[in-house]
Amino acid sequence: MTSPLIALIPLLPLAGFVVNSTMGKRLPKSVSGGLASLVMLASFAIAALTVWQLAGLAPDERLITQTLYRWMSSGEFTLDVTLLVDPLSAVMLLVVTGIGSLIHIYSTAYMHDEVDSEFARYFSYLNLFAAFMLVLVLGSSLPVLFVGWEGVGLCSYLLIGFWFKKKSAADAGKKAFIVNRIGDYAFLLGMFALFAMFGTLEMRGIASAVAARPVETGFGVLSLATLLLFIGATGKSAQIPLYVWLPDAMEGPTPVSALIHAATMVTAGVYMIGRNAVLFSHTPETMQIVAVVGAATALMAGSIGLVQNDIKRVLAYSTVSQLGLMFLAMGVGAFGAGIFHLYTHAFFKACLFLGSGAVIHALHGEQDIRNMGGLKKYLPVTYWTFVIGSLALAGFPFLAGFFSKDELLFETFAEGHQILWAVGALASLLTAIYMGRLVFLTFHGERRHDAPAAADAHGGHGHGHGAHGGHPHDAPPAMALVLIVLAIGSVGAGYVGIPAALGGHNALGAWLAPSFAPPVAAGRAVAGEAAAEAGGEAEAHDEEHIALERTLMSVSSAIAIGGILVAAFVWLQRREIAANMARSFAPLHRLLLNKYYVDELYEATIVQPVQAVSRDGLWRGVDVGVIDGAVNGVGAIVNASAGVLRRLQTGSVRAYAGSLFIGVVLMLGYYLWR
Amino acid sequence: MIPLSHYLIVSALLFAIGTAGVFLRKNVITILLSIEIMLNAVNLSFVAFGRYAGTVDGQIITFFVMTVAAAEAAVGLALIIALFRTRESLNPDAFTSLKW
Amino acid sequence: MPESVLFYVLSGVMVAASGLVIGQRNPMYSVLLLIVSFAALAGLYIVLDAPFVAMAQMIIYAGAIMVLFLFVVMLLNAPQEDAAGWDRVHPLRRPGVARIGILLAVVLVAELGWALSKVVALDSPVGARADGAVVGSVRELGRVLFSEYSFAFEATSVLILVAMVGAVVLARREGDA
Amino acid sequence: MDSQLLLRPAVIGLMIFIVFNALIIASAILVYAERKVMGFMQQRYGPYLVGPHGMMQPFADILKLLFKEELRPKGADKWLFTLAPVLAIVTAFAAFATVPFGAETTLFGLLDQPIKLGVADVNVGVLVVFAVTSMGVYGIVLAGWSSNSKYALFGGLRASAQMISYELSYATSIAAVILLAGSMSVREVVDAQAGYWFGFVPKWYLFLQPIGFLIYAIAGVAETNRAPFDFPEAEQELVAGFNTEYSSVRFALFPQAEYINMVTMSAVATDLYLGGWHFPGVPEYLGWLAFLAKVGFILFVYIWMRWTVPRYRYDQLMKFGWKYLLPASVINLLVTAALVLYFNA
Repeated sequence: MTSPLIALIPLLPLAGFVVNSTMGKRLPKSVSGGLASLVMLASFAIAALTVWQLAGLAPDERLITQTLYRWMSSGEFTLDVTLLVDPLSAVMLLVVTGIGSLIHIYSTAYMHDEVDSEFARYFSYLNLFAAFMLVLVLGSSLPVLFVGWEGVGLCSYLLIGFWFKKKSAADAGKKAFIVNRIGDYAFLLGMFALFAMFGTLEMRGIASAVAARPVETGFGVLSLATLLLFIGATGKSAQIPLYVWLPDAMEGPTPVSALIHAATMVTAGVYMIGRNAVLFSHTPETMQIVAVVGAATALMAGSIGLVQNDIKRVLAYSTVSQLGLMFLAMGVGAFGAGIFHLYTHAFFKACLFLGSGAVIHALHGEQDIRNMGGLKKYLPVTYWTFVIGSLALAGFPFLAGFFSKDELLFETFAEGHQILWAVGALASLLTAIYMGRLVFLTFHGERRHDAPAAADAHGGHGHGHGAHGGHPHDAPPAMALVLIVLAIGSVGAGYVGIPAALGGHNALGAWLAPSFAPPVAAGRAVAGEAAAEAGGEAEAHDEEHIALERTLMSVSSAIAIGGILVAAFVWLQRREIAANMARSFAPLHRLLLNKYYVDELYEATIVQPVQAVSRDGLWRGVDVGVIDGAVNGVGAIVNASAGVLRRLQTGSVRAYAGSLFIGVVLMLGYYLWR
Repeated sequence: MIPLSHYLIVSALLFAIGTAGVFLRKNVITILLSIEIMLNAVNLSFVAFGRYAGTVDGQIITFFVMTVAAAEAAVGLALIIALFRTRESLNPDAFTSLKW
Repeated sequence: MPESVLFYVLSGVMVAASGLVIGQRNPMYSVLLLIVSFAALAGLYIVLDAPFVAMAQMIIYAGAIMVLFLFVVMLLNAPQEDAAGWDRVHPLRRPGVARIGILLAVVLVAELGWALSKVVALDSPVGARADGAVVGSVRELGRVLFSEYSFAFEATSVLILVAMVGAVVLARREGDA
Repeated sequence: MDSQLLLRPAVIGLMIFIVFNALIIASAILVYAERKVMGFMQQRYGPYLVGPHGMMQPFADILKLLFKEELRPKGADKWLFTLAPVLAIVTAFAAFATVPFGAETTLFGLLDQPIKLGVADVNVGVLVVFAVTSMGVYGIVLAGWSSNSKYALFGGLRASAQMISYELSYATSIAAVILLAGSMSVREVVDAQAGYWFGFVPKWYLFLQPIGFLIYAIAGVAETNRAPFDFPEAEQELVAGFNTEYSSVRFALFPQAEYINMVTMSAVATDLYLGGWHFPGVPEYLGWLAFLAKVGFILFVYIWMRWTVPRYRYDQLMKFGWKYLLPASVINLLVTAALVLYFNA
């Protein structure tokens, strides 16, 4: 069916952006922020309504489209801007608009110290991001999706560099932008390849076209195309090798990190693969790569996260590793599981980031966990929400993360990738450990952080916050509210996908299944088969499956709890152990601290050569030599010739008339002569 | 009846006279007048041709020429007045401050 | 026959008057002689049975444009042409130029004559149309003018407007509104 | 029949003769009438000595002028100074050529073909009148310029500017009438005004074109340099304007030309707006009397106006001409055109 409402979902935030960016300077904070949040809530409402409509339909017709206009049409290639809501994009819609609204609300409090114009600028960017993200989610064809893809990239650049007066922030923004461009380039190539193959860029069209083909054995053109798309995804979703921008992206305002660099944008890659599930599931080679890359990223980022000291960076690396897990799931064909994890992850990771934001807010910009500790009694709300978030992330039983992660790992195992499963399990162990470390270092123990923060707090008196004197104050109501909501989400979000093993019947998986199946056009049979293959346990559950799942589940919960306990033991009881280990494994420790020297590696292998070529070759050589030379040469020639020609300008009217008439006479003579 | 060629000869003569005037006279106004003469020479040939071809187009074009002439006269004379105010002369050679 | 007599007289008058126009040193006389030549031209138009054009010639040219010239001549109190302001700095501004001008004019006449001689069937007389319709009828003129030439007509009207504004702007002294 | 062959040219010649003298006499009468009316309006007699009621006064004036010495100021332009009055009077006479003043008649059966009362009937007659009158300005301008005197020059300048300015409104108002009549021949315009609406209202364009008529009248007054637009000869400001330096016959020609122009103007007004020789209850063959009556009335209004309305200021004149009269006439023309289009289609 079609619905005229869909367009409003991205258009509302866009309107907010227009208003805030044009007249935001003159609006008071309450208005600009309120407006921004309001449009988000409104589009959330519409999204909910649409999803409700969608749910009303039979599983096979769950598809709402709206064609806005004919975008381009050249030769036999035509492309309409069509928005599409199906189970998959429905989930994403709710996540983006829902979490988005929450974070908007949170930001109104968090960014309150900015001056009005900056405040408005911030919210205009935020709205713009929402609009683009929604376009990305709703786009039914790769180009439309790509528009959103690029748009969110732009917004992330703008928001990372929001405090552009700070050099590190500006650099981080640039880094994010450039790294993303690399991925986008690959993505474009992938699009071209697909177009060359299928003559269409409508994703459903491609899907049905692919479904008609046999699964590609060996690494063929199709695999290449999907691989290129995947590279694009690694750029956007911070996977090896293009993950380097995400940790730096923490330079941006914390709510931004929460919204863009944890909950929504970075999941675009995962979403994209899910959206093209049929396509990808036809290229096992690429799937293999995806899975491996995902697993590797998960492990690597987790290990780095273990030693980081910046609260947000820890979270950033955990984000990277969680994304790695999602890609792992995608790679093994457990699309449902991947999206499921994406969805739960959005909740608790947003919750965690906002919690860290609250901490930073309370400590007036302090981000180093070594200077924290003992905040538990000052920031009860933040503390409890943060703990819940961490537990959910660590996969503590019966919290959101638990279900999704287990789902994911189980799928991996069930698809027969034991090694990958092991890696994933290790990654989640690491997760548990560093989250534990984070919590304990930040909130427990005695307060380590010293004068400056307190002084800030005193100074803070001046500008109206730091309610109770020397010690930091808890999050203001708006932030607190959001934290609590998200915490609840982190607890409950998982219950939409209770696996059969626990007597549930993975509602989410069943709901998503059609999206990963080829379009109905390609034939019910295929759809059913694909649904079975992709949506996992929509039906057909035999005993050992459940048994296996139970065992794995217990294992991973053991892992989670074990990890937390280890962390508790090390960082609460015997702090020196950590130091000892650091000393005894000094090289490893240094390696981790320096993030495997990846940045340095890139610097040496890519950045330097490129700079050298541009400076000495392109600038000194081509630009100065050729281009400027040409320009100046032209100028000089004109000058010289003018010097001669101006002699003709006698200033005598009749001289001019004379030349005119000579011309006339000659021309006439010529024509007569012929 | 008069052959067309006679009209054309007359018009040619007039045109030549106008041309010569543009060169001979050293008075902007007279030069403008000479230009008017040329225009009318052309008009004459237009009307003659039109009559010869038995269409009204010749006359129509004549109207357009007249209109243009009127515009040209208005602007030209305005220019002359402006120039005269600054240079106190009507000799085109007096207005040469833009030459090299 | 009267028509041809009329033609020769009128064209004679016209050519003579035009010649005198450029022969005068005094712009006043030039203007008046030009009016005479225009009157003769109007006569020729009538001979070509284009009475409307003739009247337009009288009203627009003789009646308005020439009055404008006259007005300007009187306003500037037309100084006799000054042979003074005549610097010999530039080669192209020697009096020789004038002779070149005459030469050009002569060449032009020659060429035009040549051109005429090349055109065929010129000696077929210009007469009324075979169907005897009056070509000059105002009605037909108007019809054609406002149907086929409507665009040109509009363009011309714009031109006139622009010229009007331009004239006002140009002739206005600095400072006065 | 050969008698006819001789008769017709003779009659035409006679008509020219009549018109010519009629105009001269008319001007004479106007001289007299003007002074009489002025006297009447100023509560005095005016001329009454020469002849009965001073009727011979004009002829006395003319005689006086004839015997005056012909002066020509030094430094005046010999040729133009002489040419100017001639030009004035000639154009004045010529202008009347295409003005018909009566219906077709056979002169009581004398001719077997009816003849049109009027010197010439051209199919663009209106334009002819207009063209010739527009030539009339040269007389005045040249007079002003050639007599080499600043007052005269000013008179000439004013005349030229004034005439250019008012010709536009003049022509535009006439154009409206031409639209209505669908012809440029004065006679056809007149015949288009024959008959009645609702049986009693004569079909005069005066009733269709009240504004047009007003504009025409005003512009006409300005064209003929009559009060309140008599700037070329504004005696209070410019001694006597363009004809300051003139004397004797040369001088006499100017006022005469002016009067004849007045007559022409009135005649044209009668033909175009007042239904020419058509008048309720007047038979065709006496139409020319009706015509005369109408012209006479208009002339009276002319004189009346001169002695009642004060003269404008020059800038006022220009402003009025360009900013009010011209737009008004253009609008009038547009409206008329629209209506004609509407009712003919």
